Order: sequence, then structure tokens, then C-alpha cells
Amino acid sequence: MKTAESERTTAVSTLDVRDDFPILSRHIDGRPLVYLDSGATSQKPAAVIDAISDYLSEHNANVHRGVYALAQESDAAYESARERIAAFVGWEPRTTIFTKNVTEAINLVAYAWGRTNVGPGDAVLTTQMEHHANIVPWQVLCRERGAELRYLEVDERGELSLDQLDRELARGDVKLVTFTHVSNVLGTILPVAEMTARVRAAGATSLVDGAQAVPHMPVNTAALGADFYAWTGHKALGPTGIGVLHGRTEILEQMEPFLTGGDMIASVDFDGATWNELPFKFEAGTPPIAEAVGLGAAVDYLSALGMERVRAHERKLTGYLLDRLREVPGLRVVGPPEAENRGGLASFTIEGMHAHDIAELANRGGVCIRAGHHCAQPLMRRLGVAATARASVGVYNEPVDVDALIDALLAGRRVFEL
Amino acid sequence: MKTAESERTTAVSTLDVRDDFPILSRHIDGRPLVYLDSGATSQKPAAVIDAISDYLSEHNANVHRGVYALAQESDAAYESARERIAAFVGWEPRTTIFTKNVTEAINLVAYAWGRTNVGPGDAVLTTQMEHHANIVPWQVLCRERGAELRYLEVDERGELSLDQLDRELARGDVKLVTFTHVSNVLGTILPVAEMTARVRAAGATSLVDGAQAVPHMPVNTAALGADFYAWTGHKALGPTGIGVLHGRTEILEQMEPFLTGGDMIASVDFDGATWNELPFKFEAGTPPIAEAVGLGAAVDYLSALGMERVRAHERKLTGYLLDRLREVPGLRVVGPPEAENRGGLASFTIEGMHAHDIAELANRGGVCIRAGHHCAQPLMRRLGVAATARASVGVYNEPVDVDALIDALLAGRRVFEL
Amino acid sequence: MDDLYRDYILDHYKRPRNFGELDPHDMEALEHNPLCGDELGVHIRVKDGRIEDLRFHGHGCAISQASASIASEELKGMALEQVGELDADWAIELLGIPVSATRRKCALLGLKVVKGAVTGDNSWPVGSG
Amino acid sequence: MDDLYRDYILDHYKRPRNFGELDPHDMEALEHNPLCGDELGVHIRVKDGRIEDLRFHGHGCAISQASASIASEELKGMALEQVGELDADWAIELLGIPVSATRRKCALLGLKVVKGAVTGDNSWPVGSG
Ligand SMILES: Cc1ncc(COP(=O)(O)O)c(C=O)c1O
Ligand SMILES: Cc1ncc(COP(=O)(O)O)c(C=O)c1O
Repeated sequence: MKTAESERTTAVSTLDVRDDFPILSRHIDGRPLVYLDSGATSQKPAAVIDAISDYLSEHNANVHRGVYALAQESDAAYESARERIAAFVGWEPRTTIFTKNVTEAINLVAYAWGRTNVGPGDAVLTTQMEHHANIVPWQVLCRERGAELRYLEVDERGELSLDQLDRELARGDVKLVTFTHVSNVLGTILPVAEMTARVRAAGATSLVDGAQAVPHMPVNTAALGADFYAWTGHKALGPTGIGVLHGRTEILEQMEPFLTGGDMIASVDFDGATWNELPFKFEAGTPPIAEAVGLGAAVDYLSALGMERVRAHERKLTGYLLDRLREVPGLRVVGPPEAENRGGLASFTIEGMHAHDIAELANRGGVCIRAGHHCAQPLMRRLGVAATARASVGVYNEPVDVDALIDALLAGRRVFEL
Repeated sequence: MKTAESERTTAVSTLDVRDDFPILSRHIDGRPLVYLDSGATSQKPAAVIDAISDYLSEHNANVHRGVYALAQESDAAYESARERIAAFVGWEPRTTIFTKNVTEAINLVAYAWGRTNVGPGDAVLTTQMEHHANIVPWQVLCRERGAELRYLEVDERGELSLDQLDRELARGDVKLVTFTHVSNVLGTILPVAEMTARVRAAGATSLVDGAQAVPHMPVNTAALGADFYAWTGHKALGPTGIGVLHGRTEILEQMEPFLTGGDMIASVDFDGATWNELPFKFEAGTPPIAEAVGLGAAVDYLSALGMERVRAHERKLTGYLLDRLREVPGLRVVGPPEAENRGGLASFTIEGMHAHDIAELANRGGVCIRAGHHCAQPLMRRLGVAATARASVGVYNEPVDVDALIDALLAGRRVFEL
Repeated sequence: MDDLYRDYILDHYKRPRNFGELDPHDMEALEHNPLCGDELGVHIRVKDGRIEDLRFHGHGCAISQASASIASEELKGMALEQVGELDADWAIELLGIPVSATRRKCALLGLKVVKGAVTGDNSWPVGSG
Repeated sequence: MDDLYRDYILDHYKRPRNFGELDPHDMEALEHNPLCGDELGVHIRVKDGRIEDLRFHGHGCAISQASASIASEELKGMALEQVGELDADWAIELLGIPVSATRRKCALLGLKVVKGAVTGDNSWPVGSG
């Protein structure tokens, strides 16, 4: 006997990869773990965890300097990871720099590019929907350099206006336009290629924060046309401790380094130093070797699934999520109404319940969702909400996860006597 | 029947922990792996590898923001690691900051402290025996700020002169004195407490690079008296991707942040941001969570061995290493002559063989040693050598490893027909 | 019955005591919970070295609102000196429910803002972990 | 016999051909191997668009010294145009031993410095990996 609900859920595709993720066999207070917080960080397939263990147990050595066998294996593992990671998003390894997270990648651009290219009277243009990682470094830079930070506005549908972008660029003072590929709160997918084309035509430089895009859809950075494209390993099935910055050769070559020390120099004497070639010029000190190996395994895993399939799966699942959230009385979703235009997430409020309490009550049902400002306080202000709850999906989620969320939300409303 | 050699080697203590390190059961071209490159990076005990796997397979979530069970477990794991890591070196967790490596830790001080505290006419004092990580950031800072970078000289024994330190401080322009705890080339152990006392008396600030000290001897940072003390996880049995900076509360509180973005803010609006409390103010973005868990397991492992025992073991082993190296014709060791005054390493040259070739030939015997400038080109210039070979020990080394090295060096000389 | 969301917690959340503005007032402060951006402010009127009256304003979760509301009843009439000595345990005990490490800051925000207004010290109350 | 340290390699290492200074010279360059700080410089004398004579100077490992020494014999008399087209394979083949990824830079340093002197382009020879 099939209930109406189970009929509906089976109509939604699954990638059927749950078993690849060890953590998903956990139970929370006797209930199976339902992980709907991939927007904060992804879970890791066994292939990634094993790649890290294997590297540390069998090949570990420092890179770039050793002539012995282990060191050569480590070099090969690290540089092969760089090649596969760059290829995964359609960029060159030589201009693919490993940082510790996307936050450092953006700071690298703010310090090493911004301090020489943004001056008094110049402007940096960002958007109202950015993560703090793509706002605060520009506030700091603009204050230091006497430049102005301006924001593209978010409309009622959670989208930007290309007209406003044109008007801002026409003012002639914009040196950099920096924006997210996918909003971590609204889910909005920005029209990156259209935007970078306009920025380029205006003679400005573009930076795209791909943290919420790369793990969830096919991303071809070359086609997107940004001057810098940054993302973060831990949201892309990889480990913490690694971020990625892709940059154009000409720009990276003209930039001064950011962090300085070992590995990034060509030679050092008492009076000064000269810099190593790309990408090493921007990788000071021992790099995240085991982390690169882990992220390499993660992109291999995603490539094997196929990013088109990943996107199709997550889009359907997000559609199902949006549909079912409508069943909860008093619930309001922010951002674009259709799954077509959004990444795999939905942020929402429930009348009479604070987001924290929503997340706490979801956890009673074994469901992990996030609550708060999602590191996007300016956007929260723009939306006129203090905080939202957010459910976000990954390759391993299935319709039953959404069902568990809805059950938990309905149960939570009863606790609150709503 | 005992040979003279085996009698001698059994007289040297071993900690007998080889079996804890999976990689040490590897063979290179049929010969057991002999790892003598802990100065570059350490091997990892199963306890560390398992802690990382366990965290990623069972508890993984982002920290500091989630109310659900996994997020709370991750918070607890991350902050408990911070507490144990701080306690391991006698410092407070609140002023113990995680970076990606010691290079970033030093750069953090150069950018966030240096740019406001070092100005035109001021001087930064470092030493001729520093790793590039403790030279280049100061060259960059001094150039930017119009300050002078001066070097304490290294004498024939590989030591510094406290008199020169006094004379430099007496000039009255020194704002910062930065030096290594243990030289990664000479092995010299610097008299840190005496040096920081003089620096403090002169009203200057001190930074100590503990990369080569923390893994190898008892280190009590509070007693050492430095204002900043930095070290790196991967040399201390931990994973890549994590470094540690300990700083004095008053100084850290007055400093502006370095990297900015999520987690390090108290609040952000369109016009500006306010900073979070310590240590979070200096940890922008998703921190190295799995890496902190791994390094936490590493310090637990080292604490269980006992750092006094570790030091005693490595000192004896280094004495044995120095003794046996003398048997190789044409071999010259740089740095202090006695094991008493050095960390667990010996750098050397062999007449008629370049360091690279020495390392290559050592690898034929399954022995991993490093060759080159060891990221200390200014010191190489001072010593008048192009490169050295370096053998460095860890808790897992035993006298037989030294024997294997000597055999390989003697065989290498025969290949070179010396 | 729910462990955390007891009846009296929900009652204080839905009908918080001593909420609103208080004008004129002698002391005030405004604080954020960095975890979620929740905002809580307080106005305090002082007489003879004691809190004569106080009002909270702002928005927050059930835990932070209930905690402020419950505390407000205890704080009325309290000597300013005594306020300076209140620690995290005081607020947690008063709240009377088990609070997870993550939500401790929610439970302590009310006390933090009151201590900030009275003593000028806006660090987290001792024992906030 | 050793795979890498063949007799002729050691011979070129111990008795490098065309080493020293060459004054006057028409072209020169100096390069470092970032791996180890080894230094290799070259002086070149040009006649009719060809390398008439050249000398290397500096210090390095057996691989880099032998590689420069062996190459020096081939380079003498070579048209400058042709020098500009030499790639990594040329140097590796000439050396005639299996070179690991790490030591490729040692084997290519000589070619790099010569190409730098002749063409002004001091990037690593194509195919250096
Ligand atoms: C004394 C010293 N300082 C700094 C470093 C740099 O460490 P890391 O590469 O982990 O930043 C090293 C090791 O390479 C070192 O030996
Ligand atoms: C859009 C966006 N940008 C930046 C970040 C920051 O990523 P990380 O913490 O890995 O630096 C995040 C995630 O927190 C994000 O969602």
C-alpha cells in the first residue's frame, strides 16, 4: 500500500550514493541522521577519507624539495591533485592556487591585487547578497585605500539588476566587481557570464565567489569569464583546510605575493628576495598536501557521478523541498520561487518561531539544518529578517530527507503550540 | 656474535614506537624505509590518521554556528583540540590561534601587528639562521613601512651573540626581535628565555619560530616569555594544513584582524564590521577542523610519550648520529659540535659530492634525507656553502636508521669513486 | 513534555515580561549574539544604587527571550554592585533548563547586556565557556 | 653500474667542459635552481648568428653540471635561432639517463640559462613539467 506521500517522493530521482558516505549511517537519538546542511559543509565519501588516510599512511613527505622516493610520490600526488582540480572547473593548473579556504582566497586578492590596484577615488562593487567573506575584506581594503565600497541591490525575487550593474560601471570609478555565483541564503544563481562580460567591457576586474556553485553544478570557469574565481574544498566533498583560487595569468604575474616565506621564492639574500613562478609564488610554506589529495579524490568522485546529473538531481530535490515547505503553516521561503533558478537550498522563516528554535526542533527529528544569519548580515537587514533557517542539499540527499524535515517542522510547531 | 657496531647501537635508547607509524613498514626498492627527514615534515602515528578519519566519518560538520548534534560534536572536538594543543605548550586557549602553517602565523604578525607598529626609522631584528618564513615577511614589511631589517650574526659554532643582541637593542630603534627556537639547518637551540627577557627589558616585542622545537623537546611558552610563539602542525606528528600562533592577550586585543570574513566578526553592516572576541577574531572562514582534531591527537600522543623522554631519546640519537658521521671521509657537519646544544638534526657536506647527489644516493639505500638550502639561503651564504644534506630524527627513529644512513653514504662515495 | 521548551519558557517567550522602552533611563546597552545576529538592548532606571526598573528590547530565540524575561523579574530591585557579580551560573540556574554549549550564548545574552549597561564591561559573563 | 651516475656523467661532473669565464662575451645570464639554490651562469660569444664559444660557471650537482657540460659541446657552433627552439626533451635526451621529476630542473638548468642569455626568455624550457 502506497501513501500519497511516498508516491510523490518516489517520483523524484535519487543518485543513490548514500552508502558512499559513512556518516550517513549514524543515528541521532535513535533516529537516522538526516543531513540538510551541505551549504555549511558537505559530508565526505569514503573515497575522500581513504585517500587522505592512504596518503598519510603510505606516501607522506613534504613537497617540492625532496629527492627521495616518498617526496617524489608526494610531489606527484599534490601536483596531480592540482591538475585534476583545475580540470574539474576548466582552468589551468599553473594559475590554480591552493589557499586554506575561500575566505583566504578572497583576502589574497584583496591584499595582493587590491592594495596596488584600488586607490583613492576608486570603487569596489559587491552585492547585498554576499557572504561576509566577500564583504569584509573589501570594507577593510576600501577604508585603507580611501576607496568606496558600493553594493548591487537585491530585489524582491532575490535577484540583481543588470541595469544597475551597467549604471554603476558607467560611473567610471569601478575597479573591481565581486559577486557570488550562488547565494548561500537566497539560493539565487547569478548570471555570471553576462556580468563578467559587462565588467570586462568596462575595463574593470571581476572576482566570483564560487563556494556554493562548484559542488553543485557544472562550472566551466573559462567560459564564465571571471578574472578570479574562488571556491572552497570542504563544501565540495573535500576536507577542511583547502581553498582554491583561479586567476588569469597576466594578472597573477603582475601581482606582488601575499604570504611570503618558503617555497614561494626564487632566491633570498639578506637584502631581499625574488619570487618563484606561478602558482608557487602564492603558496608560502608547506601547502595543504593531504588536503589537496583529499580534494582531488572529491572531484574525481563528483566527475564520476557527472556534474550534469548532480545538478539535475539537486534541482529536482530542491523543487520537492520547495513544494513540501509550502505545507507548513506560517512558513515563508526567501529567494527565487522556482528551483530552476536556485542552487540546492531554501532559507525560510516560520511565523512565531525563531530560526534557532526551528533548527533545535529539527534536530529532535535527527534533521540537521542551519539557523542564523549565515554570515550574510547585510542581506538579512535587506530582507528585514533577523535570522532564517536553511535546508541545503547535497548529492547524498533523497526525498525522504525532505519528508523528515517537514515532519520535524510540523512537530516543532506543535511544541510551540502554534 | 655481536659486532662492535651493533654493540654500540644497542647502547643508545629507543622509544620503541616504530609500530605506531604505518608508513615505516614500507619498503623502497626492497629495502625498509628509513625516514630521516622529520625536519621537513614528520610521519604520523595511526592515532592521528585514525582521529582524522573518525572525525570525517562520524562527526563532520562546520563549527561555531550549528545547533544540531553533529555541529555540537564538531565544536567540542575543535575547541577541545585547541585546549589540549595550548596546554601542551603551556599557553591559554583563548590566545591560541589556528593558522594554516607557521608561515601564515608569522605573516599574520607581520601584517596585522607589523603594519601598525613598525614605521619609518624603526628596525626589525632577525637572525642569519632563520628559515625564509622568518625573513621574507620582514623584508616585505620593512620595505613597505620604510623600516630597517637587521640580522644577528651566526658565529663559527652556529651560535648567536647575546652581546650583539644587547648592542642592537641599545640603538633604541628595534621594535621587534624575531628568531627561531631551533635552527632547521644548524640544529642550534637558542637561549630563548634570555633573549626574550632582554627584548622585553628594551621595550621591544618578541616573536619565536618554534617549528623545530615543539615536536622535539618540552616547550613551556609561558616560561619562555615571548610575546608571540608560532609553530606548525605537520612537523609535530599532525597533518598539513594547520599552524599555531600563541600571542599575549593585550597585544592580540589591540591588533586589527588579518584575514577577514565569516566567524571573525561580531557584526557586519553595509558600512563596516566589528570584530569577534579572541581567538576567533583571527580565524576567518571555516577553520582547519579535521586538522585541529588530528593535531590534538598528535599532542596527546606526544604527551603520553612524555616530552622529556622524547628529548632524551633524540639527544642520544643525535649524539650517535654525530659520532657515526665522523666515520665518513670528507664529511663536515655544520653547527654546534655537541648533541647537548642541538635539536635532533645534523646538516653536512661531503667533499666532492653535491648535497643533491648525496640525498639521491642515500635514497638508493632506502634512506630519506633532505638536500638543498633548507629554505635558509642567507644562512647558506653565511656558511659559504651552496647546499647541505640534512638528516633529522623523530620519535620513531632508532640507531639502526643512523647505521643505514652511514652505509648509504659510504656506498655513495664508492659510486662517486671517492 | 519537551525538555527545553517547557511551558514557562514558551510563556516567557510569547509574553515577555518587562519588554519595551523605558524613557527616561539612566543606563542602557545593546548587544548581539554573534552566532545568529540576534539583538538585545536594555534600558535601566536606577534609584539609591539599585535597579528601580528595566526594559529589554530586541529580538531573539525562545531561549534568549525567556532568559531575559525571567531575569528581568529578579533584577528589579537588585543592588548595582550585586549585578556586577552575577555570573553565567546565575542565569543558567534561573532559566532552569539544560542548555547545550552552542545555545549558552542565547541564554546569557540578557545578563551580558545588563552587566554591560551597569558595569561597562561587555565581555561574556564568567563561566560562559 | 649505477643508472644515474654513469661513468660519463661523473666524468663530465668532475671535469666539466667549457667551464669558466669568457671575456669579452656578447651574451650572458645567471639562473638559480629554486629547489636547492644552485647557481649557473653562462657567457656566450656570438659570430655570424651562431654561438662561437661559451663558458658556464657556478656550482651544482652532478646532474646539472654534467648536463651543462655535455650541452656545451653541442651548443658550440649552433645558430642562435635554433637555440631558441631547443626544448626540455633535447636536454634530457642529450644527458642520456633517466631523470626523476624532482631532478628534471637540475638537468634543465643549463639549457634554461643558455636560452635566457640568447632569447631573454628565462622561463623553464618547454616540457619541464
Ligand atoms: C624553523 C622553521 N621555520 C618555519 C618553517 C616553515 O614551516 P611551514 O612550511 O609549516 O610554514 C620551517 C619548516 O619548513 C622551519 O624549519
Ligand atoms: C557564498 C560563500 N562564500 C564564502 C564562504 C566561506 O567559505 P570558507 O569558510 O570555506 O572560507 C561560504 C561558506 O561559508 C559561502 O557560502
